[in-house]
Amino acid sequence: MSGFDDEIYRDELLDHYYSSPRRGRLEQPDVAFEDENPLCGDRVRVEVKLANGTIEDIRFDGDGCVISQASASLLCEKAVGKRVEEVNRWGVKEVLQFLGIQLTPVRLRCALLPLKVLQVALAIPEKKGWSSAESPRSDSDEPRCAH
Amino acid sequence: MSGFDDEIYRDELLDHYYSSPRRGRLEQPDVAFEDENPLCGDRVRVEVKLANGTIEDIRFDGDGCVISQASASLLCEKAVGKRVEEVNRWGVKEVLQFLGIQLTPVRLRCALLPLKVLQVALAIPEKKGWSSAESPRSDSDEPRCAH
Amino acid sequence: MNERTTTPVRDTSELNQLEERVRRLRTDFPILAREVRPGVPLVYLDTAATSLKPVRVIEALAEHYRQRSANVHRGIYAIAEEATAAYEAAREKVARFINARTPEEVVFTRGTTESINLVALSWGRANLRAGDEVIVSELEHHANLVPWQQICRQTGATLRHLRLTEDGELDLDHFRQLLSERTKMVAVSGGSNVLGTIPPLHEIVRLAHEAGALVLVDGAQSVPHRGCDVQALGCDFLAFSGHKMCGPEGIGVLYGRRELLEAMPPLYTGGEMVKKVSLTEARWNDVPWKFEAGTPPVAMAVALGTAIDYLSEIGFSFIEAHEAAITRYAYERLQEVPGLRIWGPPADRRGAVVSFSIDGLHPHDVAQFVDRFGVAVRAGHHCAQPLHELLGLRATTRASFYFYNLAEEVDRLVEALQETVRKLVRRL
Amino acid sequence: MNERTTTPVRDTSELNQLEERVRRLRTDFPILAREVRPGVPLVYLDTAATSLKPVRVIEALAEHYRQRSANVHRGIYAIAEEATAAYEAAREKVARFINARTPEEVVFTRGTTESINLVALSWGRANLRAGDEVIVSELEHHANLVPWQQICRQTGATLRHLRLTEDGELDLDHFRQLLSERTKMVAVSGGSNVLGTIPPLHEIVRLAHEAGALVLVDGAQSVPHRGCDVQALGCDFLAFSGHKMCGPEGIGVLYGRRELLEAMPPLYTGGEMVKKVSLTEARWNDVPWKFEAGTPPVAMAVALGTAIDYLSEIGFSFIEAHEAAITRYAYERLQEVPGLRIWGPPADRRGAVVSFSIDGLHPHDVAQFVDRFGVAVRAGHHCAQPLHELLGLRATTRASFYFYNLAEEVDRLVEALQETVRKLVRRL
Ligand SMILES: Cc1ncc(COP(=O)(O)O)c(C=O)c1O
Ligand SMILES: Cc1ncc(COP(=O)(O)O)c(C=O)c1O
Repeated sequence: MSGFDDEIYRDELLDHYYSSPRRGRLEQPDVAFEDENPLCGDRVRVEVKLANGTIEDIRFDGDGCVISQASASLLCEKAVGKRVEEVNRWGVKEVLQFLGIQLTPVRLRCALLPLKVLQVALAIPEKKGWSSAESPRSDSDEPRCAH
Repeated sequence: MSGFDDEIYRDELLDHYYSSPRRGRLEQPDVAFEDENPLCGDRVRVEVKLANGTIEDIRFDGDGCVISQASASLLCEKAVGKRVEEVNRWGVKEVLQFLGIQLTPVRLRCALLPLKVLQVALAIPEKKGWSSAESPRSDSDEPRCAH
Repeated sequence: MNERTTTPVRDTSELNQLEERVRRLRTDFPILAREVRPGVPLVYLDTAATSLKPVRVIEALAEHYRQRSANVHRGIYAIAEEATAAYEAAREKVARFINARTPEEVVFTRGTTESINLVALSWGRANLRAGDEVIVSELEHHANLVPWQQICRQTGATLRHLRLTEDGELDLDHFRQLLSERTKMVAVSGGSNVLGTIPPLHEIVRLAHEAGALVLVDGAQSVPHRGCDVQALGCDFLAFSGHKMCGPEGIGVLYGRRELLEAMPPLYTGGEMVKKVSLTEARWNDVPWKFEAGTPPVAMAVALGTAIDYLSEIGFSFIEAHEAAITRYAYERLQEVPGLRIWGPPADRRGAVVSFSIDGLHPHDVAQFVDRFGVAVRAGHHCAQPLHELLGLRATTRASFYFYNLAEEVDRLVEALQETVRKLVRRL
Repeated sequence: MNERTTTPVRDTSELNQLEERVRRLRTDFPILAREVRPGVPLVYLDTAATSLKPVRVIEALAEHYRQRSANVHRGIYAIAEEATAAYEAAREKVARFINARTPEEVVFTRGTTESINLVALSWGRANLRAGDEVIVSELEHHANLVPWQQICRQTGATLRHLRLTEDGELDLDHFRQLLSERTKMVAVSGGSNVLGTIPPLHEIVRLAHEAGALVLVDGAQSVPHRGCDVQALGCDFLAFSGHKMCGPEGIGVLYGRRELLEAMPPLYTGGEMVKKVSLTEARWNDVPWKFEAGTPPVAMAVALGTAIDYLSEIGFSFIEAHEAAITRYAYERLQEVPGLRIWGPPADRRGAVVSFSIDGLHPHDVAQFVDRFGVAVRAGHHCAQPLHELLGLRATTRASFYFYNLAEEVDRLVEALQETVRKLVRRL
């Protein structure tokens, strides 16, 4: 067995996958967003409570592979208490740092989904949780090719 | 220099190309047809006088490469006096035999054009010389994509 | 839909007999000498996505460019004549392989997807009207579904969905109900890339023709494994890809009955597909060239011809016998994995494809974990989302086989899956 | 149109200097070691139809199938990840090569013809209306003419033809007259495959954009010889083919500005180009994948990447200098052939293409006769029938050059033509 991706399934990540303290819903989130990785069906929803531009509380829900769900759990852990501007600057580097592993491009998509969902959530007006189905899309001008 | 196609431009074929006794028009052809090889612009017209199912007289006209024009000239020479059914049975074998050479597929198209034109001419009602422009075509159902 | 859980008695003597030849054939595939990572050989179980390439095919491709790299159709010099002859000889080989009446019934495309789109966009736009119906089955690959959705939307025709039975087979009773004088096209897969289902094509063609409908067969998963005699079958169109049958990517085939192809307008226009062009209009070339605008993938067509020679030498009787045996073996052994469910028909009524799910595991994690053991399987919806919705799943893990797979590779898969379950599944 | 008959003083010292490198580069091309027939080496003067392939590109193709034959995008196992990475790395290479803003602006197609058809059929159908105008020049290849004829016919838009000057260059005064607020698209070649004309693209883009029109550049004959910086040029679409620039067949590029690509509906539908599919509808993937339905030609894209590396190492400054020198040499020496006329601009204002006619000889016979000497030139209308009509010709003979051609090959062409005239022309 090679050491290539030994760490991917190390216990810490499996803990986050099987029993994340951040999994669940908020009573009254200020913003929320949900999207999925259509290629594999990973689905993540993020709900956020904001206070003065800071993430006061945050929860995720969804289903998918270990990478996507552990990434969501770790992201929530790191994001709570942070300012919105800071979270908006996070990218591939930060996500891989949280996970503590290297990923090939295909799996990177799984890992990045939660961050993408969170950043969209933070960009939308408060108290108006969009699901991806209602969000404006430009990727089709065939009127009936909706979500 | 290889012997591959040495004979193609031998004197006999050049004679047919430069000064065929069969080049010209008939006074009152019974049938006539004209077509071209669109890939290269070889053009051949054949006019025929018939008598009791026999080719009584025949002329060709057109322009193009040595192969197409020599083939037309030789075809006319061989066809005169023959019965229509016989000429209708001719194919690649006969044309190559008349020319006395071997040809690769691309040049074969040049060589076969005159036979194709003659056989269409023989298939159309007498006294009604069609040009290809007027002939019925199935190769386009775009109405404006005419000849 | 039923998952299978019975475990019949295992008899591998037939498979063992066949494997002597499989071992010899494996030496034709350079990639099988490769280690995925140091010390980990490749166990390739993803032929349904794309097949491995034998050295003869790779060499045919390379040799074409070493010896007769030239554009086709118009060249009069030696290497161009050779390239043209090689390209058209490949077409003749394909025609003989599928028993088309003439090589003119064989259009070269990029692959199955382009072949089906060509029919949907060209034949469909010219022939479908509001009130007409197109039937596709519920197990179709997106390539044989989305183009029909689109053309039905554009023409006002209605897309009807042929239901599956509990076993994942086509429901012929439902088919009979769906068929009517409104049915203009039945587009159906020759083999499911997920369930392994092998639809009864002869019966489908017979019923469709009785109703006056045409039949397009998506042969992407059937032609590589069982071939196709288009005259015996009587289908109107057949689409398949080179890359799933030992050929390169970038080449595929659309077979169509000549009258149908002749009546279809071209889709792409440009060089080679015209007879005559003026500034304002164009007249089309004859079939099949009418559909082959621009420089075609000559080397890829030639290499597909080589792949057809290679498969013909092996023979479909061997390929089918071996696939049946290894599929049965895999089907049985996989059930040793705790929580594993196989989807689709029973082992003796399916192609060389086994898709499964494992309780508590996401297919992505399964595929990634078994990759540590060099085992290449696919995870996802395999471009058949509606089918997965029907199964109530977002994704499955799929193992698929070809004549170069060994029983011991199935063993490696099963061991890797068992290890995956041991390491990843936490019983709560 | 003017034919050229002046014979300026010949200076070959610059060419001689460059040829040292050419001789070294020639060893990269296996086919140049080939004899057309025993004792007759190949003199390849048909790069405008397709270029020869260096061993590195041939090997890249073969090595891909030896090492990582796997389908892209969805595979989680090692070789599929490698194939996906290699495919997307090729896209990044193309993006850097043409200086696109992002790799997402690069769509892989089969070639120039498919690229242009994609724009005409997708952008055209969505954007052209009766009253709108599309401008093409009179020298366009059928690939950049017929698709526009078709889409104008289908949408009711009008196709306008930009005239040529006596020298075979684009008439910019006429262009200014044609341009208006009705002009929606200007589709123009970056280099004529017949006359060698090099249109003033910067000026054309500037004028077109001032009028509010988009510009599509048919780069089939320009990108392989001079590259293209799409940001510096500012064109909206660029189409080119791998096989004319040392790459394999079956792969080409459509560059499009991102906003334009995003607004365009896909043409082919099926796997890979969708985000989500149900039985009744589908949602499209992001660009560029939206336009890449089905299994793409992965190995061919990778090999195109290798070809780009190869050309970049040689450098366009060398390629341009050498082509200018050998084209000038050919232009001058050809005039020694009795009755030969060259069509198009003077030697110092043309690409590496020289088309000519010889009094009393049909181009077919010319090409066939010089083939005896191993000389590969093309005869025909070179997929530019309207241009030939304009010239009052049915066909021409064409010699075209690349960085691997030598002055002595031009000499062989001239000798072969002289022999052709001696043997075939009968002065009446
Ligand atoms: C100017 C021009 N445009 C378009 C094409 C078509 O390219 P392809 O056949 O690779 O699609 C060619 C090549 O024949 C060409 O010379
Ligand atoms: C059943 C089926 N149809 C169509 C396709 C599409 O083939 P391609 O991607 O070669 O166009 C595939 C392969 O993925 C398939 O399995």
